Amino acid sequence: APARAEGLTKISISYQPSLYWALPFYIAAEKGWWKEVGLDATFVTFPAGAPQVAAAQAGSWDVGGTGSVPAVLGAARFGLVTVGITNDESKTNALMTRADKVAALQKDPSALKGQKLLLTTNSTADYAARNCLAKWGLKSSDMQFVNLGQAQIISAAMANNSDVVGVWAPYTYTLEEKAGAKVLCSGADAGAIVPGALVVRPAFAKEHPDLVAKVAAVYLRAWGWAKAHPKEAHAMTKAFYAVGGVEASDSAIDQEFALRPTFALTEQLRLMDRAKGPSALDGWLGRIGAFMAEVGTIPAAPEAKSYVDDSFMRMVAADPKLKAFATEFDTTN
Amino acid sequence: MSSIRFDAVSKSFGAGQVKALDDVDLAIADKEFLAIVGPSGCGKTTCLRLAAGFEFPTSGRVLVGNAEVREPGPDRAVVFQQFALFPWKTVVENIELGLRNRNMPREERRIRVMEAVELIGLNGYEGAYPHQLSGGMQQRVAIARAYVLDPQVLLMDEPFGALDAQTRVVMQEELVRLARRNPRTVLFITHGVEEAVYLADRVAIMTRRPGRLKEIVDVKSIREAEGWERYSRIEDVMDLESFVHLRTHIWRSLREEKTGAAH
Amino acid sequence: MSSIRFDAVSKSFGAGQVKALDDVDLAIADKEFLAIVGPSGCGKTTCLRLAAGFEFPTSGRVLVGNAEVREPGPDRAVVFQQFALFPWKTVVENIELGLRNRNMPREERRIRVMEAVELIGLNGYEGAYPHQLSGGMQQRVAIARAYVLDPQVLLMDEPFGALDAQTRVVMQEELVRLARRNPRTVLFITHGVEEAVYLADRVAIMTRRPGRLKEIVDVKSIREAEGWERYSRIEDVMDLESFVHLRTHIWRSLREEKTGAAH
Amino acid sequence: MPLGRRSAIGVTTLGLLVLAWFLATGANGLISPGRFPTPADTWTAGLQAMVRGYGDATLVVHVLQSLKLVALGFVVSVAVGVPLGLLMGTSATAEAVLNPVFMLLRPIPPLAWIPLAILWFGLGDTAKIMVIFFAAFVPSVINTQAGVRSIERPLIEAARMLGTPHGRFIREVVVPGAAPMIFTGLRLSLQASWTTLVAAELVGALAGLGHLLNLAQQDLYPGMILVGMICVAIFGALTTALLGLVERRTLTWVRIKGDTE
Amino acid sequence: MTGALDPARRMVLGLAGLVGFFGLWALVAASGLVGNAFLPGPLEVAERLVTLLHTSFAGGTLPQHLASSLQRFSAGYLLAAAVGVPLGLLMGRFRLLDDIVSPLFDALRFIAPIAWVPFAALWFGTGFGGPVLIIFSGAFPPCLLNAYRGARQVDPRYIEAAEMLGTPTHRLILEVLLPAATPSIVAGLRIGAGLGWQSLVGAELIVASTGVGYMMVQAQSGVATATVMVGMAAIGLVGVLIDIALRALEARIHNRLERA
Ligand SMILES: Nc1ncnc2c1ncn2[C@@H]1O[C@H](COP(=O)(O)OP(=O)(O)OP(=O)(O)O)[C@@H](O)[C@H]1O
Ligand SMILES: Nc1ncnc2c1ncn2[C@@H]1O[C@H](COP(=O)(O)OP(=O)(O)OP(=O)(O)O)[C@@H](O)[C@H]1O
Ligand SMILES: [Mg+2]
Ligand SMILES: [Mg+2]
Repeated sequence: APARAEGLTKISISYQPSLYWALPFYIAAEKGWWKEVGLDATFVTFPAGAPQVAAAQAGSWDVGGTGSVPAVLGAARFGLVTVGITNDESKTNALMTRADKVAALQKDPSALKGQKLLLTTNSTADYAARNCLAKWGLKSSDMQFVNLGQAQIISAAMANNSDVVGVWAPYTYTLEEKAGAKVLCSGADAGAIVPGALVVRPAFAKEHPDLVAKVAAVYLRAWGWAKAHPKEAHAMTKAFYAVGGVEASDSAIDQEFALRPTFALTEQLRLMDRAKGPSALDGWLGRIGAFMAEVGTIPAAPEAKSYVDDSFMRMVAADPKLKAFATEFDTTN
Repeated sequence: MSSIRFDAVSKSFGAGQVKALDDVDLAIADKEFLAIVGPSGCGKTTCLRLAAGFEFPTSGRVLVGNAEVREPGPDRAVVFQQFALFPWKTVVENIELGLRNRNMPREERRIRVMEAVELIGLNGYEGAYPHQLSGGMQQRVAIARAYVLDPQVLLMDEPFGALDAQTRVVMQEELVRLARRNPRTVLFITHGVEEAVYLADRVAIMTRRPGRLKEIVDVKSIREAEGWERYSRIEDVMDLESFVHLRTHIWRSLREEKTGAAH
Repeated sequence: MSSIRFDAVSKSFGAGQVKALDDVDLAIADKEFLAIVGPSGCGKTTCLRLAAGFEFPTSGRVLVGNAEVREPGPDRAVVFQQFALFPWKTVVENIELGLRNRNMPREERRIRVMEAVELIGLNGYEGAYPHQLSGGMQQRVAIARAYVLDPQVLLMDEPFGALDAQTRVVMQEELVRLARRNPRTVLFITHGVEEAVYLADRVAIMTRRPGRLKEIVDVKSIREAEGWERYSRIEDVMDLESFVHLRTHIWRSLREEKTGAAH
Repeated sequence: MPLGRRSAIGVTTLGLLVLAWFLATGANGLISPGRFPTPADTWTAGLQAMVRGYGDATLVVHVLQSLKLVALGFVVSVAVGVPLGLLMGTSATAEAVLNPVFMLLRPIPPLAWIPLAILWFGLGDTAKIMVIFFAAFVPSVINTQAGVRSIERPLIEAARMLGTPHGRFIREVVVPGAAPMIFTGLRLSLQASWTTLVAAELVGALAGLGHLLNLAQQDLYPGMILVGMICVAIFGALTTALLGLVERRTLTWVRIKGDTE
Repeated sequence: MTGALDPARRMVLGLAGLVGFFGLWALVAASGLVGNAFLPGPLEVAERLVTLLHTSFAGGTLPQHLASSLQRFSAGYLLAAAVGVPLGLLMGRFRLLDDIVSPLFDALRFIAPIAWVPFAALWFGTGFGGPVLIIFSGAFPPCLLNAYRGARQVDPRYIEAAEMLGTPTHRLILEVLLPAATPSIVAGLRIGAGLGWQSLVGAELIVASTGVGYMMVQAQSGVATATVMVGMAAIGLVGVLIDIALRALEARIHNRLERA
C-alpha cells in the first residue's frame, strides 16, 4: 500500500496498458522510485492515443507516454509537448499476414493490389504501412484501408486470416502465436523511424518544469535498470502485461526487448540536439506530421521546433543529483 | 329447439375463494326473452359467460339446445356492453366476419349483410369505421353482427348500459320491434328494472353474491292481458299502471337485497 | 349571496367549428337546486365547466355571486361523474386537501374532516384508498370533499352516472337528505329524468347542439303542494301521479329533441 | 393544439441556441475551441466533408451508406421482432419458454457483440447488421407483445364467438389490434438502429456516418464530430417522420392519435 | 391470451427454454463447426467465470471490474434520474418549457451515447465526469420522456379537481402530477437503467483502467474469447438483476396505486 508520505507532490501519469514503453512507469512504482524524487504518482490508462490526448485537454493527466502519431496530433490540436523518446518502435509497427503467404508477397508485392488492409488508420501502424507500400512501389490507393481498433483487427484476422493487417506490438506477437501470422514488412524495413514520445500537457510543462524533469529522470532510471537486470525485467514485463490483460509468452517478451531500442540520457540529448540544424527527432516527427497532413488528419504538420522541447532532459543532465539518479544503472556512461 | 338450461350450476373463481354462483337452476324456453336483474357483482355476467362458453361451471351443467356448452360459437351470439366492434373493420366488415368464418359465398354474404344493414337503418354507413359512429349506431352494428348469424340464442350483457338515456330508449324500442319480427331465445342482463319489464317475457331476480335465483316474475301474461303492444313508445307503456306496479314490485325485491350490502 | 347567472353565454370550440352553447340565459337563485337535462352533446357539461372556471365563454358572461368567473376555486366545488378522487390519497387525505390549501390549522382541519366523514357515514374507512371502496362510497367521498370546503356553490356533472342502478338510488336519497340539512346553490347535470325531477327545484331542458334553453320546469311548487317530502324512499315518490306526470312531460319534451338526431 | 406556435417556439429556441453557441465559442467566449467547435469550424468541416470528402468518402456517400445500414438493420429487426412478439403475446407457453433467454440476452449492449459479430461474420455488412439487430429487435418484440396483451378481452371473445379460425384471428384481430403498439415498437427500433450505428460501424466500415464519427474521434476533430452528430440527428428525425407517415396511412381507423414519440 | 399459466408450469417452461438455449450453444461449440476461439462452450465460459472471480485479469478480478462499472453506472444513472424526472414533470405542467425543450430533445435522441465519447473526454476527461456523461446520455432520455408523458397523460380531471380545490402549483406538482405519473416514471427509470447500463461499455472505452467493458476489450485483443463471453454474461446478468429490482419497485407502486 502506498504510504501517503508527507511532502510528496501529486502527479498524474498516463499510458496505454501492456505497451512496452509504459514498462518504466510500472518498474518505478514497484521499486518506489517515484517517492524517492518526491512524487506521488497516480496512473490513468487509455486503450488508444486519441482519447488519451483528448483527456489531456481536459486536464485529466500531466505527463505520459504515447505513440508518435497521437503526440503530433496533440501538438497540432493544442500544443502537447514532447520532452523525450520512449523507445524506437520501428520494428514493432508492422504489416502482417498468414505465414505461408509472406514469402510470395515479399517477392511480388503487386499481388497486394486491391486487397483489404485492416489497420488502425492515422496510427503509427498506418505510417509504417504506407512507407512499406511506397517501398514496394505501390500507392496507398492500391489497397483498401479498413479502419479497425487493434482488438478488432485481431478478431478479424482470426476470422479470416488471409487478410493483411497493420498492428503494433504486443499484438504482433498475439497474431504470430494465435493466428499463425508473420511480419510482412515493418516500419524499419521501409526506413520509417517510429519513435514513441514522452509527452507533457503544455500548461503543466510551463508551471512545473522541475516535476517534468523528475519524471524524465525516473523514466530513464527504469530503462537503465531494466537493461542491467534483464532477468528481473523480463519477469516484471510479464506481470505488467498481465495487469493490462495481455498474456504474453516468454518469447514475445524477449522479442520486445530485442526489437525495441531505448535511449539513455546522453542518447536522448544527442537525438534532440539542434546545434547543427533540426535534430534527429525533429526529422522523424516531421515526417510523421507530414504523413498525417497528407491523409487529412490535421490541416498542416506543426513545426517540430514548436513542440519538441529538450530543455527538460537538459535539466536532468544539469542537476547532478538528478543525473546521478537517472543514470545509476547505465553501463554506457 | 334452442332452449337454455342451467342445471344446479355453481361457479367459483380463483381457487374457490370467490363464489359467484350458487346452485342456479334456470330454464329459458325456445324463443323466450328472459331478463336477469340483480345487485352489482351478484353473478349476472357470469351466467351469461357460462352460456356463451367463455367460462365453465365449477359444478352443474349448462345446456343450450340439448347439448352441453363446451366452447363459444356462432350459434350463441353475444352482444357486449361495450359493443366490442373491431375498430379496424368497417360496418360491413364487422357484420360479415361471422359469415366469412362460415365460408359463405361472397354473393350470398353480400345480400345477407345488406339486409342486416337495412334492418338496423344504417344505409349509407356501410364503409364507416366504428369511431365514426355514435354509441347508438355502434350498438346497432353489434346487434346486426349477432343477428346476421341467425343464431339460435342471443346473449346480451347490459347492451345499452353504455348509451345515454335518450339513445337507450330508441334502442330499446328497436329491440322490441326486432324481437317481434324475428323472435329468438334471448338472455338479457340489465341493471334497469324498467328496461327489463319493458323488454322481457320473464324477469329473473338474483340475490347478492353468491348469486342464487330469488324470484322469477312473469311479465308476458300481464303484458298480453293489458295490451302493452298497442303503444309503440316506451314512455306511454311506462305510464301504464300495470307497468308501474310490476316495476315497483321488482324494485322492492331488489331493495331488500341492497340494504344488507355495504354500499 | 351565491347565485349563478349565465348572461347571453355562447361557447365555441376549436376555432369556432363546434358551437356548443348558443346564447344561453339562465339564473340560479341562492340555495336553489337546478338540474339540467338534454340530449347527449348538447352542452350541459360545457355549462358546468363555464361556471367552474375550467372554460370561458366565447361571448357573454358567467357570474357567480356578483363576480365574473375567472378561474377555478374552492368557492365553486365540483363533483365529477368519475369521482376524480386522487387514487394515491386516503379518504381523509382526499377530503382534507382543500382545507390544507387554505392553510387551515391541523387541529381545526381534523375536526372538520371528521365531521364530514361522519356525515357521509364512512367512519372506519378514514385510512382506506379509493380503490378499496365501492363506487357509491367513492362518490360519497367526492361529495364530502366538496362539502367540506363549505362552498357557496356545488357543481355536479352526472355525479351518479357511473354507479349501478341500486347504488344510485341510495345516493340520490342521501343527496336529498344532505340538501335538506344543509342547502346550497346547486347546478346538477344528469341524463336521468327521474333523478332530475326527484332532486331538483327546477329542471332546465336544453335543445340539441348548439345548446339553447328550451324550457324550464318548476318542480318545487308541485313537490311542496303534493307533499313528496312525506316519503323517504324514492320508489314511493316515483309512484305518485304528480311525479309520473312531470316526468312524462319532460320525457316528451326531450323526445322531440331526439327524433331529429342521427341516432 | 396550434402547431404554428409550437414550431415557432422550436425554431426560436434552435436559433437562440445557435446564437449562444456563437457567443460561447467566440473570441473571448467561455468554451475553448479545443473543447467544442465554433460554428465556423463546423461549417468548414461540413464543407470539407461535402466537397473534398473525409474518411475516404464524401458526406453524401457516408449518409447513403448509413441509410442503407439502418434500413437493413431495421428491416431484419422488425422481421424477427414482430413475429416473435406475436408468438410471445399469443401463446403463454411460448412466452414462458422464450422470456428467460430473452431477458438474459437483452441487457447485453450492442458494443459487446462486436467481437463475436466480427468473429462470426467478418467485416461485411452482415456483422454490422447483427450489431444493429441486437439493439433494435428488442423494442419490436416487447411492444408487439404488449400490444397483443393490450387487446381488449371482449374483442377476443367476440372473435371466438363468431367462430373465427386461428389464422384469420391472428391476421384480422391480433395484428390490427396490436398495430398501434407495434408501430411504437417500430419507432423505437428505428431509433435504436440509429443510435447503434456508431457501434456497428466500428466493425471495419469503409464509409458511413458512424465511420465518420469514429474517424473524427480518432483525429480529435471536434468540428467534424459535430457535423456527424448533426447528420445523424437530421436523418434520424427524417426517417422517423417517414415511419410516422406510414403509420398514419396504415392506421386510418385509429381515432385519437396517441401522442407520438 | 390463452390465459395465465400457473407459476410452477411457467418455471418449468422457462427452465426448458434456458436449457434449450445453453444446450444448443454447447452443441454448436462441441460440434467443431466453429473454432474454439470463435465460440467457446458454455462450460468453458462458466469455468472461466469462476476463475475470474478470484484471479485478476486486466488489472482486477471480475467482481472488482463489476464494482467499478457499477459505481460509474450509479453516478450517471442517479444524475439522469435526478435531472430527468423533475424536468419532465415541469415540462408536463408548463407548456412553454415543453415547447422549448422538446425540439432540442428530439434532435439529440438519435445520437448514440457512445457518440458523446470524444466530447466527454474533451470536456470532463476521464476521471469520473466523462463516463458519467455517457451513461447519463443513455439513461436521461427515457427518464425525461416518461416523466413528461406521465405528467401529460394525467387524467385532466385530477388536475381540474386540484384546481377546484385551490391547490397551489408546487403542491399540484408534488401531490398530483408526481404520484399520478409514478407508474410511467418508474417504467422510464427501468428503461433508462437498461440503456444506461448498455452505454457503460461505451464509457469504458475511454476509461480503460477498470470495468467490465475494459476487461472485454482487453480480452478481445488477447483472443480470450471465453473471457469476452464472461464479460457479456456478467453484463447480462447484472442487467437482469437491475431490471428485476426496478420491476419489484414497479410492482409495489402499482399495487399501491391500483385503481378499482
Ligand atoms: N374472472 C374472475 N376472476 C375472479 N372473480 C371474478 C371473475 N369474474 C367475476 N368474478 C367475481 O364474481 C362475482 C360475480 O361477477 P359478475 O361479473 O358475474 O357480476 P355481475 O352480476 O355481472 O355484476 P355487475 O352488475 O357489476 O356487472 C363478482 O364478485 C366478481 O368479482
Ligand atoms: N374541449 C372541447 N373541444 C372541442 N369540442 C368540445 C370540447 N368540449 C366539448 N365539445 C363539444 O361541445 C359539445 C357539447 O359538449 P358537452 O360535453 O358540453 O355536452 P354534454 O351535454 O355534456 O353531453 P353528454 O350528455 O354526452 O355529457 C359537444 O359536441 C362536444 O363534442
Ligand atoms: Mg356484469
Ligand atoms: Mg357531459
